[in-house]
Amino acid sequence: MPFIPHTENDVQAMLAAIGINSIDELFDEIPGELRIHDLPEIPAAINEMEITRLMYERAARDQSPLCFIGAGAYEHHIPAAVWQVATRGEFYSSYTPYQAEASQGTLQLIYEYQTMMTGLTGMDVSNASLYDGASALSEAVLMGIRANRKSRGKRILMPTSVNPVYRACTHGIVKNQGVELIEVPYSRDTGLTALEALERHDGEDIAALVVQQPNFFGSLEEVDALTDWAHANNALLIAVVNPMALAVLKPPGQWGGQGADIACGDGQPLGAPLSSGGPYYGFMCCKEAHVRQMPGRIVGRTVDADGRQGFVLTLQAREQHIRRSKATSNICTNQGLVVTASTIYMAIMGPEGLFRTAAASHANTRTLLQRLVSIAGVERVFAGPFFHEAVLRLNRPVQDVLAAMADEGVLGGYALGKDYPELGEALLVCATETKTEADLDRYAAALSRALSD
Amino acid sequence: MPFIPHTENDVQAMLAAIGINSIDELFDEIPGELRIHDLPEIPAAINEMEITRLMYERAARDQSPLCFIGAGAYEHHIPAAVWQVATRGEFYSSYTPYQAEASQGTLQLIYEYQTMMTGLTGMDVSNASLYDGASALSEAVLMGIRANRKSRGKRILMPTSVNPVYRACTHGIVKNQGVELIEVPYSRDTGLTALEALERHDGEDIAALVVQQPNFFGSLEEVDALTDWAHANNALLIAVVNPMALAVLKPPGQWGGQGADIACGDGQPLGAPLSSGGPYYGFMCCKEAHVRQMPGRIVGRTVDADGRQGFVLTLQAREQHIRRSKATSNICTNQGLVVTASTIYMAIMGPEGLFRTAAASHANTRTLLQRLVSIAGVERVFAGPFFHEAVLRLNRPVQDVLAAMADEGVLGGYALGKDYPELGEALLVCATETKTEADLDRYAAALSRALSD
Amino acid sequence: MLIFEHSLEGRHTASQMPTAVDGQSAAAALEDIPAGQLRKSKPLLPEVSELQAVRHYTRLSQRNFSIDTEFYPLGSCTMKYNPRACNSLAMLPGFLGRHPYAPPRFSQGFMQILFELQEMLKAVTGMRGVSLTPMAGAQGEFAGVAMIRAYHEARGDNTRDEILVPDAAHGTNPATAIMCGYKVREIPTDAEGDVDLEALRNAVGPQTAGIMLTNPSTLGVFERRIREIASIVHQAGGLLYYDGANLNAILGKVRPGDMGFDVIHMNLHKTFSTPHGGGGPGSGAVGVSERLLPFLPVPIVGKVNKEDRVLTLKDPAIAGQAEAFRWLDEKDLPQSIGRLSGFMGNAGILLRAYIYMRMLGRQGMPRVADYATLNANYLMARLTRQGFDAAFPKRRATHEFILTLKRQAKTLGVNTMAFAKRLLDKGFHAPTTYFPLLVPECLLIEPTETESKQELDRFVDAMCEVLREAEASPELVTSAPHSLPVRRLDDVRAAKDLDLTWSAAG
Amino acid sequence: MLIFEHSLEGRHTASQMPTAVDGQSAAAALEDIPAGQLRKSKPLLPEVSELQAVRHYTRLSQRNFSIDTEFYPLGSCTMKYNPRACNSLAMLPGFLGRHPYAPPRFSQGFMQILFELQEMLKAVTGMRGVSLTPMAGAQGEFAGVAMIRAYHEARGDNTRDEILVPDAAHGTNPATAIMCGYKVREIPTDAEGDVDLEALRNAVGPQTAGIMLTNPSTLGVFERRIREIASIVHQAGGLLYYDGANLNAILGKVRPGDMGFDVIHMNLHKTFSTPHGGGGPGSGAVGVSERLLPFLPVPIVGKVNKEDRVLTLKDPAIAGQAEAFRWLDEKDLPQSIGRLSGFMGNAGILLRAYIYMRMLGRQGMPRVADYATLNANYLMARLTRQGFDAAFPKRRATHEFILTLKRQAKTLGVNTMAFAKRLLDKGFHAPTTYFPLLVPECLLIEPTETESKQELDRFVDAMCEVLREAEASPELVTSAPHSLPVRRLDDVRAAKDLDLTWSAAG
Ligand SMILES: Cc1ncc(COP(=O)(O)O)c(C=O)c1O
Ligand SMILES: Cc1ncc(COP(=O)(O)O)c(C=O)c1O
Repeated sequence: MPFIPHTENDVQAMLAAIGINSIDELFDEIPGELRIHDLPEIPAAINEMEITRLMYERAARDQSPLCFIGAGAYEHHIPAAVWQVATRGEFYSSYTPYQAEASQGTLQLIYEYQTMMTGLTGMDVSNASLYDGASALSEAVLMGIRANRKSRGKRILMPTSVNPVYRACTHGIVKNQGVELIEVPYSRDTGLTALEALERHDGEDIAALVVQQPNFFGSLEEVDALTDWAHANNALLIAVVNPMALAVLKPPGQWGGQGADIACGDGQPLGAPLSSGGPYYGFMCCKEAHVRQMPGRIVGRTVDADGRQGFVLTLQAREQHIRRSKATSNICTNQGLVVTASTIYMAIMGPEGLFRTAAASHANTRTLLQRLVSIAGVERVFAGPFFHEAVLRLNRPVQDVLAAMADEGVLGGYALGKDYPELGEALLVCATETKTEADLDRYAAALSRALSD
Repeated sequence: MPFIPHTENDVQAMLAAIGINSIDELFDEIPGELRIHDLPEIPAAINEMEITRLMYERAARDQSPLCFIGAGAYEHHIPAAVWQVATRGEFYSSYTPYQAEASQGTLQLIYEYQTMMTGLTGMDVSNASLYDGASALSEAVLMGIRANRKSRGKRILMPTSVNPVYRACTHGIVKNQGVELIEVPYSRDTGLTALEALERHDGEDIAALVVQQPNFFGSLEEVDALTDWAHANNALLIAVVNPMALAVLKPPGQWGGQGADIACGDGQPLGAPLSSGGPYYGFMCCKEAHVRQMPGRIVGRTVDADGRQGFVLTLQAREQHIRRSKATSNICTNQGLVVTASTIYMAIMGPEGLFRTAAASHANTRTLLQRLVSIAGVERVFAGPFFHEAVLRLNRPVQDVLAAMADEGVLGGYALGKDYPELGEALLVCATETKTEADLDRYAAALSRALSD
Repeated sequence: MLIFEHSLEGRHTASQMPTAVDGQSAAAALEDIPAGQLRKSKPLLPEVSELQAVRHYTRLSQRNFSIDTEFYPLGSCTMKYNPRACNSLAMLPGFLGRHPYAPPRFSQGFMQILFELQEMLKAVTGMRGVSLTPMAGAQGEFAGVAMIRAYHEARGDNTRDEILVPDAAHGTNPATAIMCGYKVREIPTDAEGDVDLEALRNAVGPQTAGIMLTNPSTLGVFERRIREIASIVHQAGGLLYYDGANLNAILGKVRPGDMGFDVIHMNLHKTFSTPHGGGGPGSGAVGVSERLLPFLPVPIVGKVNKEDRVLTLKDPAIAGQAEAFRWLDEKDLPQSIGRLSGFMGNAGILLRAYIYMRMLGRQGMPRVADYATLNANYLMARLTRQGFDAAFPKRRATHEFILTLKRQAKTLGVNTMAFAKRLLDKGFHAPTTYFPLLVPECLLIEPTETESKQELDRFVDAMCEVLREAEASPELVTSAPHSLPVRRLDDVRAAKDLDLTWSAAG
Repeated sequence: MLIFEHSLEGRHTASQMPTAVDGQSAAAALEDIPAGQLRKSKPLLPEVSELQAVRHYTRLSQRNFSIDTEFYPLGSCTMKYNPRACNSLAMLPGFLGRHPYAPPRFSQGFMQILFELQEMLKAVTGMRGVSLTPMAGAQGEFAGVAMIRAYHEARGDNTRDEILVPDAAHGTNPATAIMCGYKVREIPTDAEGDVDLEALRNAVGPQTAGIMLTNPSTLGVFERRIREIASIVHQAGGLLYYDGANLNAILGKVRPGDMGFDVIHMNLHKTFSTPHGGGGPGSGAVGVSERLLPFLPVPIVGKVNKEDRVLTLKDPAIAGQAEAFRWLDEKDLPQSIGRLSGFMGNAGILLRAYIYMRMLGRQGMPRVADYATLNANYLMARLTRQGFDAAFPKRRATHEFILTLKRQAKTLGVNTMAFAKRLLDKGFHAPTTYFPLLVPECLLIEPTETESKQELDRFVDAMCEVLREAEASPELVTSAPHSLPVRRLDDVRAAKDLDLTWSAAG
């Protein structure tokens, strides 16, 4: 019996202690007509040896193409130590640290994590994670509405340069509470949120303005102006940021005159493998004044009976297990293990490692772009500064080109046609620090061939 | 600087504390003419990201052929838990447990290992490992000479059915001490050590007789008779055994009337991956009377100052660090981590798991043999019982056949021609429990094609 | 020590620095970015060597209790063995390296796994469709209630604004209802732990969007009149939501679909043994009955034939088809409640659940329920015999059960919290305390099927020891723990003098 | 508890049982084996669940000190950081699955690594040839001395029957000489820690096969007159053996080959940071000068051209050649001392050493020596200033140095053993104690280059604390340890009442 340690003797002794004759009697409170006695659709058990072989085969079937897709998930080198330490049994198989004295490992780690995230974002406080970047944005929007005492409505300005899946996800989550997401268009020249478009909302009751930096096109928004506009209009500023980018870019806490009010995003670039989209984690930081509106676990430092430093979950009165229907969110389980890995990642990489990783990724993308625009039929779509990702326009259908490149084992980027048909045959491209000169050459050669076929 | 944590400030402070101006001064006792200042042949450093990619490429280059080679190294399924637990930092990065109180983890584990190995072999005591099976046999031979009070010479009977590399290795190691290895031929019918040949040595001064079970051909020696012959002739009996086989075969401790005196072998089948030949580990067990002649670490149970159970390295007066030139062996570092993994492997598999693994391996090999001998040009070489490995004779040159099978990604076995030219085109074949019906079919089909080409 | 206290200006791990750009040219690499966009000072991150980081976090890990080191009978959390193979196989390079937007030709192996997982989850729950995208139980709940809402709205039934929730429900249930824009009405529990049917009948009406139920409930008993509840709610036009946190108790025994539920979430990180990881990640896959199929969150893995027609398992043609899998999205399910995450959910966790389910297999599923229930009932029998009070002594325990220490708290002055802390000293993680809220001074105990009788017996011994200590020297218990890295921590101070991040100043 | 105490008759881990054969037919699977050959009763192995095994060994592991958890300044053992990437990359499935007898076409990736490793080791040691097959330092020593013997024998020089070994030598040196059939003659050390040259001159003669030296010696000092020693021994017709345990101290600074050594072994598990694994495995690769090349143990990886001619790195043609690697064996090296292992040595350890060396690279090698030496000298300076006595106060420390507690043992009654045990209480692994034997009450301290100044400072603090305790309350120190899982263990009883295996009887 897989994973069941009972011997026949054990079972007999246990039944006797309970005072019954068979295990089946334990289910006698279940109405008989509801009971089932087989699960014919479930395949018979296979052992670890067999599932091992099966999983190797399935993993191998998907090969390992050379990947230049970013679009919200970025391939970075992860030191081997990160996941070897994170998957130690004591981290891997423990629960949410409710019993603080028996969970100091996880609790201290989260406290350190919170410190690192506030360091990166320039914000005051951080929670212990949400599910992912997209759902973190929905929580940020709901939090922004709660936190903005000056706004009575539920109107949020949402630029179209924000990741379209994040927008869709946020819409799906917040619409049930009557929140309105108002689109703000981007400039077709620069790819940036148009200040003019924003000014159309001057003086309106807006709970918050969302700004993604770098935005979905990789372009760098004019965050200072946007933030100041928001504050001038009594709106909060919600920053959606790539935490790796923050190793080089101005942190949200320093945007404009007062800084962003909430910063969130996806922690994936900090130590989580691509892994088909998850598990990653959503992070969220805010100004101290808003901490009681923040969803998710928060760890605080305190002392024990002897005055020694120790760590506990704190401000639990925000959470569903205490406040139930009045909680800031329904979140319970978060993405703890990925946060564990990410904390170890940040500790190993340090400020210098993150800085160089971000810089190398940016340099690689820029080098790639330079090579590609020299190919006939390839041009950059947006002028202006970007970070480690940018949009190209091709003179052939993007899907055909990507298919041809895939034949050579190269994933050429993310096709923007579905979400931004107005951009024509547009392709979002990213080359992180994992790419070598030879990789960039391989991309350029594959693209040339695909376009000249 | 890879792996060096010093900052420039640290270095300055440390130099000041030492009272020097540069690190280079620390080397001023080395004669100047001996100093070198560059290592031009060493390639420049690469980072972890680069070595990772390089190692993936090299590993992939060697593919993963379907392997039916045994010949001393056997492919068995290893539960994932085994190496995940064994490579925990506390096991992986600790030294030999000299400081017992700070090494109870490793020490208790070895005590458990010793118990398991005596359980498998039916012997009284076990050491904590030697390097591998081949070198363990050399140590056993030297030990046998020391332990046999009735023999004054250094003559060892070494059947040719013993693994030829083990014999060569033993010869190389013991010859310097004037030990003579006397060959005992095998029967061409059965592949077994010929009792008649042995009887030619009746009454001679023989320190020990070596018996491998199953022998190199996979055949089962008549261990009872051989053991009794040895004891009747005042020789010790050194058993070389596959520990996995001992889950089903009579343990050396029960061979003949009195049992083997020393049992050794390679622990690889118990949880060590094939891994190109190592690290494996050599195990050695013996009768209690001989324990002071045993080489290698031994762990004993004792009590601490409060009377609590604890574990220590014991009988160290046998070892080089205490006895120096009078030690039983020069061994110091052994194969600790593999023993750790192996102990966890045995604990997870238990007696039932080992029994079924051994039985399944045997059944698979037998099934394979049945299929193969129905192919024209294939026959079994030896009659009589075997365990999970056996010899086939082909009607074509073995090397050609193996090369043709390799073209199909199948490693067909171990060619015996180099070591046993008298057997003709002979091939040693093994199919462990890792092989499926489909795998056996694939082998049979590849062999048919290779022979009919 | 905190990792920051190991930090030293200018230290870094050289072997982890990327290639292309060295210290100097990193600045050059950024020259095209306007200075105003750049960070001025380096972020507060630790500057330590790799060894320092490894040592620090290895040591920290040792300050945790975990399944791998202790019995962890935390009720409602199903802390069963997390097989190590699930971890290593889910972390094969091929899986880790796959970009979520990799095209189908580089994804068939992965997608086949997800498809089979969907089918297996349908089979064990008796539902008609499954979406794997919710990233934890609470998000599954959100998806479920959002589907209930979408269903009513699609029918133009816009008056329903209330979700019913038993008072014993987990906090995520009412919180979820609110997130979906509903009001919450609590339904009381009767003396035997079942939903108070009278109260339910009085509560339902045209305002009822649905009810959220856990069965077995969080009280550790099976809701016997579930069919009646279903018909009361259905007749009022509401739908039934099943909180699957307790699925472990009934796996292969009874299916939510057969009980009459319209929508359920599963906690794969409980029932299907993906790790809790010190707080997550989990997976809250949702299943639905026929009528909610159109509303499932996307993406879902579909099996298609050559003409790209989506096949279902019931499709007689499917067996003969060359297998091909593709994502079903908003185009395929135009009424979908949409997306809940940036990509497709916690893929790596789904792989682990798949591996575990394949190793359990058809025969293994009901055994989970058998032995989880046997262990709970055995513990309940032994502990009540030793003088502990069960909350529902006349009921069968399911996979978990409740003790109440009300009597001890009163007579000895030792409350549940103190009792729990003292258990830590004995090397056992404490059961869930003070949940569900309606049973005073309660311990919710869930041993799971992967613990042996011997471990349970040791736990009983420890419980009895603490009880004797509480009688003989209560201050020993109330001041526990004594043998952990820290003694009792001051929660009040933590919430009052907020200290949420470290700073060099201290 | 012992794992056997968790065991219960008839329990097994079902998910690990092989497929083909179930319980019943396992017996049938063996029907062709005569009953007399079969085992009658099952072996004493634990019968536990996978969770029980994982929990037991995870908890056991926590009872170890290790580099990953503590500073571990164990002299002569080079307990530096073992990079985690070395482990994970050496354990890639492609490497783990390769059978040692896989044909060359399935081995080029692996063999290229070994070839490059051989070349790198030649370069850092200044030797002409390298064999990777010895499985630890002691086996490397054996190989080395066996080559010396083979060399003399090949020249018909059969009178040489003595190996010289300084009195400070590691125990493996004399033990090895004996294993090779030699007699051992000890050479004394002078007051400054160098070999007593006078004594050496008197000792050499036609009976001298060679000398085994460690340089830096085990006394933590560099043997300054090494060239003189070399010429004395060479002139007597003996060869020089270099024990490479201390190579860390001189990496990229000075090479054994240049010092005049004929043969050396390296401890890859020290200098090149493969893990010690609680006792092993290691690798004792050997290097030789020109004259010993023919005697190297096999197998060795050779690079061959199309005609299967073995190329060397010096070969001008090599660059242009399509790379192909094959094993060189007894056929290629007919004078080889032969094989030392069943296959080719500890392959997985060699992979780790290769990975580490590539990450160090040309620039990283001398830095190892720089910082290992800096750390040792810093510790020596600080500790002597705090009142500890260095054994060789006038000498530079190399990568390690010796303190002697002779004075403290006499005046305070606190010996080195007690001192060491008390250090464990402070969270530091003890330095090597009572080795080398000729320095009374000694501590051999080797910090390694991967420890930070901050860690060293904490160690100094701990040493001073223990010293103060030894002065103020010596019994606190002599009865240490106090805070570990066990207190001082009774070695004498262990050796007297031998208890080497568990049995149910107890
Ligand atoms: C009964 C019950 N419902 C819902 C949940 C929420 O699940 P999750 O933590 O995965 O969001 C839990 C988990 O604690 C639970 O116990
Ligand atoms: C100086 C010296 N020589 C030789 C050895 C033996 O090396 P190994 O333990 O690898 O056999 C050691 C290891 O302890 C040593 O310190």
